[in-house]
Amino acid sequence: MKFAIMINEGPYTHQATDSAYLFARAALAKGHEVTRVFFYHDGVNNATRLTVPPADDRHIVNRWSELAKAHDLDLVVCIAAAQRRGLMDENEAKRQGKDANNIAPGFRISGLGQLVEAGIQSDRLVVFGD
Amino acid sequence: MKFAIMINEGPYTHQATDSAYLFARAALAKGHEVTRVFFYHDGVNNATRLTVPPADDRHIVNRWSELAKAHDLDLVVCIAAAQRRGLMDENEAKRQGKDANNIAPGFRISGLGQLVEAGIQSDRLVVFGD
Amino acid sequence: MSEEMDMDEGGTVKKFMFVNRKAPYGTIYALEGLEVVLISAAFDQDVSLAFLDDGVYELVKGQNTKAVEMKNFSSTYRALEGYDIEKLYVERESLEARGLSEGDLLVDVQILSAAEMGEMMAAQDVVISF
Amino acid sequence: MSEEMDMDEGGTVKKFMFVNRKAPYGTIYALEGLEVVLISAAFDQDVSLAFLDDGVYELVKGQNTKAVEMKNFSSTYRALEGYDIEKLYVERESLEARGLSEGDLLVDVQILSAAEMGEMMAAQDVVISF
Amino acid sequence: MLHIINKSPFENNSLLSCLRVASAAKGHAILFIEDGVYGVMQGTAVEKSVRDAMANMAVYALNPDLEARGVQGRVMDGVKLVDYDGFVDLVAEHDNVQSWL
Amino acid sequence: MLHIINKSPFENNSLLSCLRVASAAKGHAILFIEDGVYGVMQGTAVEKSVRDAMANMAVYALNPDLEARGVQGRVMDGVKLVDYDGFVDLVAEHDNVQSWL
Repeated sequence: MKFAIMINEGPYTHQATDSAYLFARAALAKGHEVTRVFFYHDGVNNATRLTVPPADDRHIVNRWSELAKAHDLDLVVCIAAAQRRGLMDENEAKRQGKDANNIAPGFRISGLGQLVEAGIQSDRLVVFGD
Repeated sequence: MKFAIMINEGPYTHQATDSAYLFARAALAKGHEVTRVFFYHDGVNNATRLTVPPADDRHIVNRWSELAKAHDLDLVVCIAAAQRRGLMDENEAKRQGKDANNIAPGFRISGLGQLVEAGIQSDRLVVFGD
Repeated sequence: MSEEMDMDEGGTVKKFMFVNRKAPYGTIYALEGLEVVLISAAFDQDVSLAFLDDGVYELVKGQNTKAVEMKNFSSTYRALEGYDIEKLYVERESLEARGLSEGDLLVDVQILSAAEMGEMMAAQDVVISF
Repeated sequence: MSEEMDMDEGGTVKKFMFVNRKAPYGTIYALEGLEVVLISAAFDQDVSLAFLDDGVYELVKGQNTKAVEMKNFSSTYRALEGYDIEKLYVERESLEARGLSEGDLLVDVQILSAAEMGEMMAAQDVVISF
Repeated sequence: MLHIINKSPFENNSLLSCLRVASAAKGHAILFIEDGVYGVMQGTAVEKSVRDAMANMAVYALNPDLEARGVQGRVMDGVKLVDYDGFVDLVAEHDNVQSWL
Repeated sequence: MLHIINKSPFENNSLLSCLRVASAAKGHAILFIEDGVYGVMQGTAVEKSVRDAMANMAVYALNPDLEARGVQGRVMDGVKLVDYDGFVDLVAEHDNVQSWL
C-alpha cells in the first residue's frame, strides 16, 4: 500500500517527528511504499543539517537522511514554511541573497502542491503534528 | 524597573515572540530597563538570520535585532536548546565542524545560567511561551 | 519555486477535507492551513473545509490585527468562493459553546451537528489537519 | 560554552519556583525544564519545583523509553536531592484526576491542595514555567 | 501575584487550573492575552467560572488581542481592558508573575 | 475511519471533541499515541467518556508510548495494544485517517 506522511512539528520539541519516523520505518519493513514525507509548519525544522543533539540522544535529522538514502524516500520541505523559519538550500540562498544555507542531505525544498499531490497519489495520508 | 523576558517559542509559529516584542517595546518606551531577553526551547529559532517572511508580513528576527541595537539589549540564545535545533554562530560552527552558521546580528549564544542570573538581577521575569 | 506538478492525474478526483480546529493568530496553523487550501484548488479535487472547536474563531467577523502588528488573513476566507471552494462546514456545538451564531461569521457556511460532521469526515478520502 | 556567571550576587537569595505542567516525551518542555533546574542549583537560590496538571506524569515510576527510542530522563528527578533541590510540591487534585497517588511517584514529594499551591506560588520572587 | 493566561479555555485546561489554584485567596489577578482572550467573552461555556473567580480576583484582558480576533465587543462586564502599556504596568504593580503555559 | 489522538485529555479538548463527533455512529476507531495514551488509563476523570465510546468504537493504544510513560500496567479493559507495526496495519485497514491535532 502507498503511504504519504505529513509532519508539522520540529525535531526534539514535539514527538510528532519521532512517531512519524517509527511509523515510516515500520511501514517500509512491512513492504509498504512511502511515497512522500512532507514537512510543513515547524516540521521544516527537521531539515537542517546544523543540529548537534546530545551524544546520548537520537539524531533526528540524520535518521531521516539515512532512511531516505536507504529507501529512496522523497523528503519534501515546504518552501513557504521554510522561508518563514530560515531553512534554505544553496539555490534558495543565492536567490534570496543569503550568505549561508542549512538543508541536510536527502531533503528537497518544493511547493505546497507536493502535499496535495501526495494525497492524490497515495492510498493513505497520515498527519503527525501538535 | 528592571524586566527580564523569556521566550519559549519560535517566530511566526506562535504569538509568544510577538507578544514579548510588543511588551519589551512598551516597557522601554515607558522608561523601564529590559535587562535580558532569553530565548529557550523553540524560542532559539528567533535568532536565525536566514528567514525570508512574506513581504507584507512583519520581519520578526530583524525587529529583534533592531530593538537590540536601538536599546543595547542583551539577546541571549540558550546554547543547549540551540544545538538541538540547528542554531549556531561562527565560533560554535567551527567547534562543531559545521560548514555554515545562521545567527542574526544582536543575538549571542550562552548558557542557561544566564536565565537564572536574569531572574536574580531583575525585578520581574516574564515568560512568553506555549 | 512554484514547480507545480502535472495537474492531470488521469482524472482521479478524491474527496479532500481540511480540518480547522485552531484559533487564528495565537498560532500559525490557521494561516498556513489556508495556504494549503488555496493550493488545493488548482488540483480539481472535491475539496471541503471543516471548522470545529476553536477553528470556528477563524471565521469571526471584524478581525483587526493593527495593534498586534500581524497580518490579518481573515478576508481570504471570503475569497475561497472565487477558487470554487464552497463546501464550508461548521459544527453547531462548537459555535454554541463559544456563544457564537451563524450571523457572527464572515462567510456563508453550512451548519452541521456533531454527528453529521462525523459522517462527513468518514466519507472523505484524505483528511488533512493542522 | 559553559561561561557561567559570577555566582556571587552580593548574597541575594531569591525564591525561584519552576512550574511543571506538561507530560514528558510528547513535548520537550519537561526535559529542557529540568535542565534549567539543574543549572539553578549552582546559584545558591531558594529553589522549589511545582508539579501540577500533566506535570505530575513527569514523576511516574517505571518509565521505559526503549521502544520510542527517546532518552529516558526520569532518573534525573531522583538526582535532584544531590543538588540540594529538595522542595518538590505536587498538587493533590492533579494526581486524583489522573488516578494516581503518592506511591506511584519516583521521588519523595510534598502533596499540597490547590489552595496551598496557590499560596506557595504567590510567595515566590521568580516563577519560571515551560 | 499576576497570572497570565494565553490559551483558549475551550482547547486547553490552563485557565481552569489557574482558577483552581488561585481563585480561593485574595491578592491574585489574571491577565488574558493571545488566544486566552476568548476566556473573557460573554455567553460561553466558561463564562460562569470566570465570573465566579471575579469575586476574589481582578481580571484584565489585552485589548489588541481581543481586536485581532474580532471579539472586543463581546467582553463580560467587569473585565478591565489594557494595551501593551497597561500590560507593562500590571507586571510592575504585582510582586511576581506566572505564565500558565 | 481511524481517529488518532496524540494529546493528553487532561490538558486538551481533542479527545472529547473526537468522541462528540465520532462516537455516535458505528465504523469509527480510535488510536491513542504520544501523550494521548493517558486517555486509556483506569481510574481517571475521563475513563467514563472513553468507556462509553467503546460501545460503538474500537479503541487502540500505542504500547511503546504507554511504556515510555510508565503507564502500561494501568490500561482499561477492552483497549487493544499495538506497536508501530500494528499502527501501520490499522492505517492500512481503515479507509481514511484523521489526526486530531
